[in-house]
Amino acid sequence: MPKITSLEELAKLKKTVEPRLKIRDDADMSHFKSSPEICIQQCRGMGCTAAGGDKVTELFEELLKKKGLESKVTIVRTGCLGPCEMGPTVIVNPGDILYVRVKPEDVKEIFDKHIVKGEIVERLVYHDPTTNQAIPERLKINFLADQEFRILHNNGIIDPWNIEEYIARGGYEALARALYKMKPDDVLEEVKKSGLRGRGGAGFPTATKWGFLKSSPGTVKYLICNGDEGDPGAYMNRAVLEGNPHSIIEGMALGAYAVGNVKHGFAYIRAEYPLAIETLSAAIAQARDYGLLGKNIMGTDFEFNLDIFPGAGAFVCGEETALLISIEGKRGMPRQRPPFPSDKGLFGKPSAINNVETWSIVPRIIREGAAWFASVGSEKSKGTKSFSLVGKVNNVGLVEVPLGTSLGKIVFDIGGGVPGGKKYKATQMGGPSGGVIPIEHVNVPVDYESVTALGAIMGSGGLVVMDEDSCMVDVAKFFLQFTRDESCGKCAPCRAGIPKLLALLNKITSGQGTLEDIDIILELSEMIQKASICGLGQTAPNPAVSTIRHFREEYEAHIIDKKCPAATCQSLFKAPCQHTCPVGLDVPGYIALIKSDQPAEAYKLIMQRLPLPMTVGRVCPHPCERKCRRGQVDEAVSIRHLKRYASDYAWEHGLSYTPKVKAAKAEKVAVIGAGPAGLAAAWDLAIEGYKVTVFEALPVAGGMLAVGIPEYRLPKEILNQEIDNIKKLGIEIKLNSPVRDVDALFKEGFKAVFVGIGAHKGDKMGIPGEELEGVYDAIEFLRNINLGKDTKIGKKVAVVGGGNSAIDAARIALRKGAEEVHIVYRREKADMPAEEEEIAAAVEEGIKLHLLTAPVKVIAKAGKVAGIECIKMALGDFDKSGRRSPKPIAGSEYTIEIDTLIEAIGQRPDIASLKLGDVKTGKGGTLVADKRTLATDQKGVFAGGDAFSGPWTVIEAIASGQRAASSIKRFLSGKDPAPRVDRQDPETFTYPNVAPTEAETAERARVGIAEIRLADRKTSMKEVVLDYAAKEAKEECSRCLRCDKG
Amino acid sequence: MAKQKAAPASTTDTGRGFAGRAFQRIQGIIDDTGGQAGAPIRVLQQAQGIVGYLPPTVLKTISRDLKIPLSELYGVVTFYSFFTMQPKGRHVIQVCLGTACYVKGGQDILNLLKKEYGLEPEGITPDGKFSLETIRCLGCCGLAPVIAIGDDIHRKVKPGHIKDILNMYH
Amino acid sequence: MAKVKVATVWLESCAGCHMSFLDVDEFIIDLVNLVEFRRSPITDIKDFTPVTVGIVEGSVGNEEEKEVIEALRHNCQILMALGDCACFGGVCAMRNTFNKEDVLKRAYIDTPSTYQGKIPLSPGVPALLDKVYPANQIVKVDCYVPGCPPEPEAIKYGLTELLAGRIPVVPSNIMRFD
Amino acid sequence: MSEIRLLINGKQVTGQQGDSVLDVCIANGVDLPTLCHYKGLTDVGACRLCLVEIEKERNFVPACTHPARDGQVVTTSNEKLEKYRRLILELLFTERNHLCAYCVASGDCELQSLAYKYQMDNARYQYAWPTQVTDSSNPFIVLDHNRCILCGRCIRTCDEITGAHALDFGKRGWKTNVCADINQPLGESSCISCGGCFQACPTGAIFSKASAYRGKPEECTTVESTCAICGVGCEIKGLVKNNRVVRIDSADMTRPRGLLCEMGRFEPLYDSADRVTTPLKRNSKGQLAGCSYEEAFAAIAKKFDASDSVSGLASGKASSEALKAFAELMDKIGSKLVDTLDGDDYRTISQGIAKFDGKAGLDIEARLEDILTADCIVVIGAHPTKSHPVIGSYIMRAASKNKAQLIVLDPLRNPFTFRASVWLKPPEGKKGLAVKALGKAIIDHGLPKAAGDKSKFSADFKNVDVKKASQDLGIDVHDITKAAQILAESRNSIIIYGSGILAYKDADLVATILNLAALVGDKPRVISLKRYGNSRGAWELGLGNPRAPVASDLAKGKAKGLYLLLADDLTESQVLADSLKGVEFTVVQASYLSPVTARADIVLPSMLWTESKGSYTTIDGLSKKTAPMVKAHTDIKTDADTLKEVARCLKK
Repeated sequence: MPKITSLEELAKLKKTVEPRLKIRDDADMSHFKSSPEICIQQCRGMGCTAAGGDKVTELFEELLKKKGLESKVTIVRTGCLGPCEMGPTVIVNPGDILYVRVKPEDVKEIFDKHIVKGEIVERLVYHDPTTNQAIPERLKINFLADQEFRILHNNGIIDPWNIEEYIARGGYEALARALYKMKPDDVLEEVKKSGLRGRGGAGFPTATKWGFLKSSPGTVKYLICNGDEGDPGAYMNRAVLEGNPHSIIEGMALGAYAVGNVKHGFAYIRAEYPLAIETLSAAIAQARDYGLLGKNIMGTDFEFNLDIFPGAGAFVCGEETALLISIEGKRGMPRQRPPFPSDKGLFGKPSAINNVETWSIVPRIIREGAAWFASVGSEKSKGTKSFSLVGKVNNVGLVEVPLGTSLGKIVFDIGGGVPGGKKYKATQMGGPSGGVIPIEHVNVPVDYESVTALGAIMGSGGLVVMDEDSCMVDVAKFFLQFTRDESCGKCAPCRAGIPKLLALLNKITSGQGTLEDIDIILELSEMIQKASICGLGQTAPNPAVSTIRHFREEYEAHIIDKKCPAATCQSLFKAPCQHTCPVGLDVPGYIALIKSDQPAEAYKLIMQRLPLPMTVGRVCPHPCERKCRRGQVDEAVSIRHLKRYASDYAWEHGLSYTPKVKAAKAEKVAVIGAGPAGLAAAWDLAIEGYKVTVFEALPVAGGMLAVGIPEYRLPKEILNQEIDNIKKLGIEIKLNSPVRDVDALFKEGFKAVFVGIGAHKGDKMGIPGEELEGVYDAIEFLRNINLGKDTKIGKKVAVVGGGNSAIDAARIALRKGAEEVHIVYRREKADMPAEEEEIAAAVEEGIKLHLLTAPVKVIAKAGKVAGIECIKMALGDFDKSGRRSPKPIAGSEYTIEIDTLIEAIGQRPDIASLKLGDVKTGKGGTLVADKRTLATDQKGVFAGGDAFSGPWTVIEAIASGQRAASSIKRFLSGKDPAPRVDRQDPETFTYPNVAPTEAETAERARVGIAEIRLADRKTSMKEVVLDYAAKEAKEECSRCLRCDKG
Repeated sequence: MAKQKAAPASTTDTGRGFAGRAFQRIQGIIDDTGGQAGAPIRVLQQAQGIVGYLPPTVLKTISRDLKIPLSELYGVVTFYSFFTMQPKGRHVIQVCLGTACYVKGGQDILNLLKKEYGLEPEGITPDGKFSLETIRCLGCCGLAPVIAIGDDIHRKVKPGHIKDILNMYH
Repeated sequence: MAKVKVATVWLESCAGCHMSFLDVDEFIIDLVNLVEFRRSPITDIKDFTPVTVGIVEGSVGNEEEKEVIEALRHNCQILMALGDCACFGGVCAMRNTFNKEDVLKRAYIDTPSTYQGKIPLSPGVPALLDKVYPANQIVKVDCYVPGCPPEPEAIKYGLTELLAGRIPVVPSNIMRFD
Repeated sequence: MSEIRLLINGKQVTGQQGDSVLDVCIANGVDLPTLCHYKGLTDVGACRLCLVEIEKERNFVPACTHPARDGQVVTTSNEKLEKYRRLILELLFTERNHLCAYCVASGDCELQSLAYKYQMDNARYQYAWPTQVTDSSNPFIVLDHNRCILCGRCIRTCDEITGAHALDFGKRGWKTNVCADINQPLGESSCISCGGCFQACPTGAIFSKASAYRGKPEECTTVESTCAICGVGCEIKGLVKNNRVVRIDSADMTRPRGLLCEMGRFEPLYDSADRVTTPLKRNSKGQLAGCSYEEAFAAIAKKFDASDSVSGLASGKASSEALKAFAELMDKIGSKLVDTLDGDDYRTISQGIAKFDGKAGLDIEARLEDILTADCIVVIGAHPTKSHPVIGSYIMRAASKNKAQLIVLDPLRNPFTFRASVWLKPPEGKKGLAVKALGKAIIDHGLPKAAGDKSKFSADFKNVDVKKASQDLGIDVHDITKAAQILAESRNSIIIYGSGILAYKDADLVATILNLAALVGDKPRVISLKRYGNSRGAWELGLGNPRAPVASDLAKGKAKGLYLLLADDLTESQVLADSLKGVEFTVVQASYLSPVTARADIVLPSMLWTESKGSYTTIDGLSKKTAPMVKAHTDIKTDADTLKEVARCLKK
């Protein structure tokens, strides 16, 4: 190959190659059939190669040969496209059709159908995870459509092993122009004007760095490319190295030209990237052959040489002084600055280090101008940045977006949100030196300053998405473990301090921590940050500091409650289901007992902690099932239903369980409200020997269970049976006995009072027409129905709201004769607080959902409800709960004709007629009490259930009743209140250690749960969900992985 | 630049002839890289590529010929995770514990290998067939959790798959 | 003025700190007028009553010692760690570089003078903790007088400060670890 | 050097351009805690205790590595800094097993002193209790990793002061440890036991076996003296408690004669052999038995007065004072047969020098300090790491720090061959030819022009054919030319030779070496290694110039009487003892009982150099004085006094 020695020769070469590449940009599928050539572009990035990309290429080549299409169809192996999780990827042009996860056996189909016949193989193209719609065109995929390719613009298009293809896309033009038409200072000035900041982490202005080097005395200077990308979860640099290596060479040559006196550069690339090293080596060799590296570049007297230095695996070598020392062949231990590398760097000579991404964008800045570069990005952070989006996110992969793009956009629009219906929790940014950005800041623009303000750092661009199953203390531990192992060990704060931080975190996750430990962590962290030599130590505590900053509650849960909310910290629990259960039911225990034919024993085991198993077995939202390990294999074990099975079995067989009551105590305790919280508190206190009286305002006991939940979900007979059993402990339940004054109870001789009055008052929407006849609030509506009161219901009903009450009200309306039932909800379905099964059942029964719709006003006709005017909503920015807040779309109003409107938008405690003494009320009219002890400001008064928490779940209400009972017990025995940690079971159970067999662990769905016929539902209040048969129950039990046994 | 091998070569052939040739090749590398930047690291990398690991004899040779004190060389070898002074199994299982793999269950795989195969990180099975390493991010986060065995990368590995995967290697 | 109530315990230690305590010489006479010892190894009172100052000598190496220090902490307002064992772990902590099983085996089986030894398993013998801990790893400690044993001067200083209502920090010139 | 002015803690102070902030603080008496800083070693900024706040600096910076600049405003202490320092101390204490109550360094520990200073009365962090080993494989030094704070002072001392670089950090991060060679036990490593690491260690991580628990510095008296063992003349500081040397430190490791080696640092702490505690006299049963000085003197006088053939033989280990008295005694006896044990070496060297320039003065030899500044060092037939370890260290340092080129000419491997640019391995007996070939090659390569007329020196090499010589020697001709090139191009070379050359007793060879040196330097820089601490002193007193070598007299059985001044010399005592077979009457004045004293008729006690005041002349001719660190345990006379008394008792 003759060397390129002038601008003209470069342009000529470009011209000859350009047409060859044209086809690769032709996104018009209609050209396909008429096109004289076809191009197959296959990713040869590490991800796709690992997924078997080589085999796919080979097969394509074979088929081409066989069919003699070699002259028409070309195969190009390109750099990483981004969607690594979908590898191996294949693009077919014209048309820009993207095939994902192409297995060798799929090749023939693509070939026969697409290449030969021009038909898209829909089966193999990308399918939207939510709509499941096929999206064949590459740039129509959300993941790719929302990106801006500037650094990665050659990835997926050119063959990185072919310098001519790079030149065809404008490569080396910038260098040519610089050498022939620009003075070194012009190049520097252009970079300065662009506002380019180092992409390696700290964001130091690149031109300034070069300026320092330029002004440093000396005639031997070095430029270094930092490709020691070592952050776990980050692989942006690898994509550039493997996909666009010449951009780095050209960028460094430009840098060398701008700085002057630089004849030599080094690319430090981690040895874990063999393909990157190979690719760049090949590129260097080619550039040398073409006269673009070495002496007399492009015929000028400019000289620049580039060598690869393969790193030997030390994260700390990403730190610039360590990197330099490492190139010198020594232990890569950072040294104190000054002297700065720009004064004394590699081999004692002035040097400058930039990261791969920084170097690779320089040519485009020179070619297309500073203004082009700065046209995107935020005020202080210009240009685009690549990120590797990994973790609990649907679209894992490489992402390039303008700086300043909101995190939410990256995670949800590009990343497609969190898989498996889990809740998004936080994003860890900047790897082990970074921090977490919690859900409430999901709107943050991703640029250097904003991210730093939240205690994270941009780093090199790793974004690790975490969901509800990620424990933040554990995450901090993970990163600290990493930095502990990667610390070079030179300076005392980092070397000795990080293990201590880790030890403190371990102490916390094993339940031994104290609240002071948090302060010690913060104090120690500050010292390590301020006193360490290098960036590694200075940032190593960030994960701990930032998780404490944003998730202190989670730390406190570990320390005070000995609970890991994410059920990750193994040493705190036996099994995640039990740990997640608010009352701590021994789930593996009762499942083992059912499996071994002892359902009655299982029932007894459940009764140790739960006095309402049949009820809870029907209506619990089963948080346990979300954490079930089986869910990681296929589907969670049907824990709730098994509980129902065991307790129904006991009932059907006339078995009941009454625990032994301790010796009677003198003190009397009053419980206000016979709901789940009150009943649970009464049960626990009665077992302790206290005399308990329950005051209930309504004519029935059970609270919301009795008047809020419809018969078809929880038959009254079941509930009453359980309440009767509770009464067996000698608890007196006074019905129709509203309490007016808490103090009066003390005067009556009660020594402690538990207030569990629930939240029985519905919230109003605040729109015109709410006062009309035919408008109900859901709570009132359900109560009236449950109490058998005559409630008029029209033919066309609308329910506003998305919670369980809304669904219940809608389904009741249907059963009470409504012909048409609408649910109006202002957000998306996924945002509905109601349980998924309930929503599904409602839809199945024919209820119509109006999503992203908000009511505007009630339309009246003759003083009665005649319709409801709604407005369509569009999703805007993310709110603090991480959901997009809906915004009305002007002019999208429409009316639904109705005659009955049920509002189900919220509920609050009804305290109008209750004198509470010193007990304070807070947000939503709830009673204020200590979160853990449930003690209110008035001595002896404790609060729990929905009255304290606002509307929540039955199992949480029961748990709060139990917590309050524990506090009351302490209070009555003269002790300070203390948080309740799981109590001991009064009876010990031995249950067989039935480890699952290999067959049992094999993937299989949960045993289906039978329901009554759809036709029967609309006409009766019969319980919809049916019980397991014994065989089914046992089979379902066999799916339990027994993770409690280690 | 010579092609870098991610996984070191097999070391079963440690006969005299092999060792002799290996030393000759190392000598050649030393001569090639003698005066260059970072010579010790380059030489160590290539020596490990040849021998599979860096036994004391190799270190002593390099120390002598590059005129680097033995202790300094040992310091370099033990500083970088790429180098090992322990022989490797015929197949090296590398479990990625990068963030993505960790959050997706890389640790479970490691635990299983510990429990079922008695393999500790840096350990080797008694028959010398497998040795285990934990590694930093391989950069295949999209396929997490991954394990690499030799040049093969196994993607989205679940603990239940391990047995089948290992059975592929003899 | 009512006398300040003081309780002292010794845990895993050699009693040297209590001995050093006696080396404060005539200060002990002043002290007797100011404080009332509610519990100490010398008084032979076994149970705890609430006191103002608790003084602990020795480290925490078994379940019983853990209970004792927790009870002392519960019953005192200010807890002082006296001596290296209580402050840092001291000589007792030498066993921490070995694992518990080896320590027991060495002590009860392997010593040359032992004939057919066995490791005591009776519930009456308090079980060893996995490690020996200084007091502040088990309970909150308010002030420290280190030394093996502490200088009588330092003990005197610590007590004087406490009696004056201040939390003492032993000054450099009388601080010693050995 | 220009002066700079800084404001430290509000006080105007001055320093020199090039100083670190810490240097300025130390010079101005500003107290700053340090653990990894050690005088004379490169600063690394690892312990972070000397962090200071400097105006306009973004972060706190370590004073030790931060350059002092004019106008800097420095704060060495504020609430944050003090807090960080205490936290770091707590971390260091809890990182490993630091418990002073059972640490050898308690009372002599910088970590402990700082803990006191910062009132560290507890550690909030749990001790990590790592299982660290204690390496006691070295005969003199124990390396206890339990007490190590990884400050790296030992490593830097080993590298920068001693030049051995036997120690370095191994592993990384929290697993870092100080390792010798390939993490070998110290005793099996290339450690030369110079003890510099022990002196530099701030804690009890490295300690001397013989010093442990023998006394803390505060309980000792310190005596400044000179080591008299090998003739380098290292300045030492002896710590003495209860009339026992418990520890020997270098007075100042940054000074050239402050290095110390295994011999100087540890030998005096051990009892080498049984001492001669009183005069001994062979009794009627033929056994040596204690007697008074008078009896001994009388017996000597009786024999020597009667003999006309008394020889005198002195060891170069004796002080100049003793040697002078010995010469006077022999004068009085009238013996011309007086020699030193290494008299042959002297005659070879001095005759060689005479052949080179006509004069016989040792003054032509270079100074030891010249090694440190040399850019090329040639070691011929010498093993200074064994015989004169400190000189070995000089060479190592010059090679590693100044990148001095090292040329070794020796058939045997020695520690330098490892760092040598060229190692010429002539077969034993052909070193001379090798030297000549080297000289010829230099001439062939072309002599440095600036050096003037070298024809006088080059004559010696004229007749050598380098190619043929290389074949004879079995040395690759390229090696010879490479060595020649290095030497010819050096500006500051030095040649060191020793026993490997002197054993030939070939004065011509010595002259050739001098000629070689003269070829490449404006003046020949050569050092010969002498066997004893005061060899040169003895020779300069004329003790090396007998009419005939005494040894041959002894061998021929000519000597009827012999006075042997052995002092504390234990070298080759069996060989020497055997050579005494034919002597009728032998007086041995020695410190230790040995095969030699067993052969003697009269034994007179001799003091050790650590017990007496004395003058010694170093290899390169400096006069150094020792000071008594301890008193001899029994009431014995100094060597000079003993000799003078003997002279007085003689009637001759």
